[in-house]
Amino acid sequence: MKKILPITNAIIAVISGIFVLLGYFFPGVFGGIQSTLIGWAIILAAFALLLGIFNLAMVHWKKIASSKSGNINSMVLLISLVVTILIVSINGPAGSWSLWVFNSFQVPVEVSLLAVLAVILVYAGARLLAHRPKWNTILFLVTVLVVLLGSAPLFFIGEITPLSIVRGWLTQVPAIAGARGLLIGVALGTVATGLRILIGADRPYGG
Amino acid sequence: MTDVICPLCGKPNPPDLDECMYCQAPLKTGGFIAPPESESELSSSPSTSNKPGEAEQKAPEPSASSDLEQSIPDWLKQTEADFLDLSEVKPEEPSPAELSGQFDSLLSPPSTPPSSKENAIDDDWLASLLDEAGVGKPEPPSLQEQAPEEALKEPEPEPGSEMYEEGANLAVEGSTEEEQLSPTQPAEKPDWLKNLEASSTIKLEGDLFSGEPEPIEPAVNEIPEEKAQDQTPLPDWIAKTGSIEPPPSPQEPAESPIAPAELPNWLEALRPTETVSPSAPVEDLSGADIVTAGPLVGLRGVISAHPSAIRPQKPPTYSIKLRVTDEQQARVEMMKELLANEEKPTPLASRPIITSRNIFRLIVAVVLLLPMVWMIISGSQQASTPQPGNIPGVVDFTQQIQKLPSGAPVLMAFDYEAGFSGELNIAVTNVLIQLMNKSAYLTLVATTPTGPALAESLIKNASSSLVGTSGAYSNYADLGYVPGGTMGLLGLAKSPRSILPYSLESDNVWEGAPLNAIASIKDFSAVIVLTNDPDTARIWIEQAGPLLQEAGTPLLMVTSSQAEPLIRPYFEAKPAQVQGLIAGLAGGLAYGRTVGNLQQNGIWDAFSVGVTVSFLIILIGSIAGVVSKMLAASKKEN
Amino acid sequence: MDQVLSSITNYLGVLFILLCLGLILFYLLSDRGRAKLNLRSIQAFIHFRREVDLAVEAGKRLHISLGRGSINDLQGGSAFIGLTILDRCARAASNSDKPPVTTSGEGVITVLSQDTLRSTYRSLAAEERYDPTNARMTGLTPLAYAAGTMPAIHDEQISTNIFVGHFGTEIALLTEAGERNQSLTVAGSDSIPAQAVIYATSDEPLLGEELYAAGAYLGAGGAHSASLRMQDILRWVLVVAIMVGSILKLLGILS
Amino acid sequence: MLEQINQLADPIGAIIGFLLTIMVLSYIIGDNALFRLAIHIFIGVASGYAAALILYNVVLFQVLVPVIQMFSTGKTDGLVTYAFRVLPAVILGIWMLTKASPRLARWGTPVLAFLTGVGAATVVAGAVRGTLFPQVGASMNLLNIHTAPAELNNLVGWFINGLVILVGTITTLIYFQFGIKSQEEGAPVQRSVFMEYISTVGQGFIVITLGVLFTGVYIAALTALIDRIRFLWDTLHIF
Repeated sequence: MKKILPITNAIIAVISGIFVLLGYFFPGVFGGIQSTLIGWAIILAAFALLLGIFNLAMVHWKKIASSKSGNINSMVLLISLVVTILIVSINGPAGSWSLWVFNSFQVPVEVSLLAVLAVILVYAGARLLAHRPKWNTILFLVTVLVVLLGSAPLFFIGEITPLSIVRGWLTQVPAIAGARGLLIGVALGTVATGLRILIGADRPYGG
Repeated sequence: MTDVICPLCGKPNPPDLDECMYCQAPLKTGGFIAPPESESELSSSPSTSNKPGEAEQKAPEPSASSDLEQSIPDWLKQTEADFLDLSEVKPEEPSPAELSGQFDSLLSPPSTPPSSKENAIDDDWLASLLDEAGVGKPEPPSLQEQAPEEALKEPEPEPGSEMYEEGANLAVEGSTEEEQLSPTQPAEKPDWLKNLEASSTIKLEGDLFSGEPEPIEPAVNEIPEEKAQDQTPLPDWIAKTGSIEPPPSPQEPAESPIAPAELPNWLEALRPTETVSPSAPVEDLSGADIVTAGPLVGLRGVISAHPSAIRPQKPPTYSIKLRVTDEQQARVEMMKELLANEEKPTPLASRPIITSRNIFRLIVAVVLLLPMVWMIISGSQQASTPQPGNIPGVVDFTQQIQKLPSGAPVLMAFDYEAGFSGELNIAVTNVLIQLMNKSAYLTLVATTPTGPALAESLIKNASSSLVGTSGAYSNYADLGYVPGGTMGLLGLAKSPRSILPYSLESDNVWEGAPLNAIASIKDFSAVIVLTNDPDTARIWIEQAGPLLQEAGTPLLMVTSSQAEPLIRPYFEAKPAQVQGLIAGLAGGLAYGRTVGNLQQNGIWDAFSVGVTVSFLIILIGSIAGVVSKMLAASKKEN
Repeated sequence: MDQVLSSITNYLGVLFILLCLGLILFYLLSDRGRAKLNLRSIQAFIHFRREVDLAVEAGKRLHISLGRGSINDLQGGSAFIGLTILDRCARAASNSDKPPVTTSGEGVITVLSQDTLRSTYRSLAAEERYDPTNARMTGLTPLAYAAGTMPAIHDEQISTNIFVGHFGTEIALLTEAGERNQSLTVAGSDSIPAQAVIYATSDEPLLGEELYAAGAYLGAGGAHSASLRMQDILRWVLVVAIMVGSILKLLGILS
Repeated sequence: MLEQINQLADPIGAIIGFLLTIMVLSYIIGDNALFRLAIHIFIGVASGYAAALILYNVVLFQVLVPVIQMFSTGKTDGLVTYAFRVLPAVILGIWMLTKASPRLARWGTPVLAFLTGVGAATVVAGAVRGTLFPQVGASMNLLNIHTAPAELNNLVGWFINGLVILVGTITTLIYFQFGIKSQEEGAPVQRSVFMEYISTVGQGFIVITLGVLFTGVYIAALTALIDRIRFLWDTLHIF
């Protein structure tokens, strides 16, 4: 059993993967199987998400049980989790109460976290050169400054046309070039990773 | 990349296996410093590169070890390792006498329990031993130096000779104590056996760190010296150990009685070897071949290795010499560093709230915030709002919407996170207003869980701000969330009604007009994707795009400014894969102008002043940082 | 016409994937006797290996964050790499008294990280060290995930944070938390805006494709180095394709 | 009563939002208890909403409602499709829930193996069809003579830009080259001079791209900050 189970898992992964892959490239023949398997996977992803929620709850429950610091926060988390699930399940995701919870709790915090990000980023930008005094850091900062100036009319000065032209060129020529290179590279890496799983060399499912 | 030799059974294994395919022994030791395959692969890592001499040091190791490991029975490996473990964890304890005692104890029957344990535990300690890279690995070569020294020529003569010297140092006490102590062994056994089981939980680093640094000192001093020049004076703690007389145990008779009963015959055969002079391993080898039959099949060569194990004066010597390998040197250097850092008060230990960093961060925040706050409070309208013509994509977007016939079904994907509502809501609200004015039938989907709520609240807002209409806009269906990411989207593109059969109000919207005419996503008059994530946008373009292009259905995007640079190529591409694009606050405001919504109450001014200030912060910060670094450097020189 | 084009694309795609597969298998099977693969040095991996060992020596915790990429998306690739790194870290820290803690923002990844940890410990015959709460899900939406991971960075005596997987720009919150906690942050993501943020805020950024080379650089086995060789070859195939294609189009031979 | 609550709800919501915003923004000063409290509430709410939404969209609408309707209306023609498309997934889903218990966890692995396989295939196909081919094709099309502008001065600009993008894409790709020709033992591992030059150019392009994107991200965050200031000010106005 100790040996058989991993092998079966690998076989399952490989076969299901191959069918879906073939479905992408030969929709006529394998399209049906592919869409069925994908349909299953979609439903399964939802179940996995519930597992995740369960894990989240368990972690914080254990924190409360072993009265470490932060167990009040954990309690708050669990309560808000349960209450939200109840409200949304009863009232419906589009119900007025669900929306009220969403708009008064989730939206403010998310936007505020992003606002904190602004301070973090400008701070990081300011001390980057001191951290990494290299030619490419300087190029990075110059690009940032130019694009920044070009993306809004400066206060008291107004729009600096040449800068916005430079910004336009930077975003539409070199940036596109770099982005393409990065995208193709990432795609190559992704293909490699996917294929390692499809040949059963990588078994992240712990097989 | 060469095969990995299993340290336990010595059989070759493919390098990418974690366990030996023959005996399931773990092949990889803990720590990155010397995982076999990574060594061969990572030529650039500090742990593996540099030292050219390293090559010939390493080369013989695996094969040699394998032969020997093969020839050493588990229990023997175990005890030796255990001894090493003891002497590493608490250097004071193990006296050579105690040691040789342990080896003797192996000859007496009660030492069978280790080998008679069930596999699980067996694996366990072996694994733990192998994990402790410093302990498990280094012995085999030493044994090799030991036993058939003349037979296979070792590439390192120094260690050998040196070893003999050191051997000499301890020989006297070792031998004498050995004689008197051998009977007391049974009493010691439980002690080292316990330790043996515990060895999987005893962690060298842990102890060193949690405990006081004293015990480390010797280890730290010892190895670098050896690295520097091979001639090592014995560390003082070992010298000490020589003189320690372990007390004879009282329970000796309690355990001894069983002893004579189960003496295996091969052990009997070995008795004489104690009297035989060390320089006669050849005979033992020949003896070993005969013994192979019987209970110890597969332990051929046991005997050849054995004399080295039971020879009283040897163990202490190689135990000292052995624990110096590259790994350990690397680890010890690290430990040294850590100790050095320990002596200094680490900033992490006492983290003050007010550090220069925090102050700098705070100043940055205040400088950034104040002007924007002022702009919002004053509701200033000085900066000129962006013109649609200046921002590529906005005009195309408007035109695409204008082209739509009245009441046309439009698919709107709310794929942005609530966090970006501050940036996107202006644009989205304007788009919604324009669509509502054309009384388009909005079909709302989302591939992010926050989408549906955003959609509902935005539609409520938009319809409330809609001029000339009373009550909420009802000409829409909220189909909710598409789980399954890319696959969900693919399914949605192919057959929306099977992926999202009901609206969030649980009515089957696909039965009635206009959705009953919709078989696939391309049957919509337009698809509008609202997202902050370029990956989501790309998935839409890649998965749904081809279908839409077939039918000529426009794919329009409202994106955050963070995604714009990556989506613009699709808009600029020929043929365009995205037919209209509104990006960020500027795009939103520009689009607002096209639908006659000009109110911006200070946001745009705050934005422009924010941009100006952050420009100055980054510029000044960088210059200040560089200057201060230069000053610090010049100070150091002085 | 369109159908012909799409079928051509399909066949090309199959051809391309078969080429990748063939190359990987070729290198995987022929790799045994070959000379070792020399890799250009990537600072992040050098420091990473060192820091992991330091953490083990110091009896401190490693924190591996696997991002929030669903394995049903393109982002899955980076999540899988994250799991490979998790396995390497668990091995490296197997003799530390503080097992690594893993955080993620997606259900499947959470379960997979638990499985990876368990199977790693099993292969080290130390299954009793496995604790499911060391592989955590910290939040479901991207920002909730980031927010939930921040306390872990602050409270768990982390010496090194490894962020490998699919992150959005919210990763800046995590790198900032690491920086305030004065622990090292090694970060890589497949999302390019995230990479921009990482470049500016993390100690050791992993850019673009470098993330996917982690397996080979950390010695995760023959398949990883084989696939890396494959990437290197296909890189040039694509470069040549782009050059030839554009020349032909410039000359008007291809339309 | 309910109307009163509904009327109260908005101001209360505004106050909650106000307080939470302040609590979260306090992280700028430093990690503190208020911030912790705010984010823990947030994590609970966000995760709870997502969970409930998924229960609705998958478990309710795709699994339960069809069955109920089938038996309520007596139209069982969809039964076969349901049995093929939904039922196995539900069984697998329930099977996967064994992962929740440490003891049974091992038995849920086959389901994850299935998910992983399907995911890997989607990833590969998506990367090839969605990213590699379109991007390579787009790069080829940059200098397509059929899409060239007619006027000479535009033509020059078009050509130069196209060339720059082409060079940038290629050098960026080459920059990532990992393998290096094996050298003699002990020699420091480094690229050939030619490769060094190319990858330096590629690095330049990458850095410019990252700079542009960083600014985009920063601007998005800055907008959020402005939105918060606006929100705080408006909420103060209400009272």
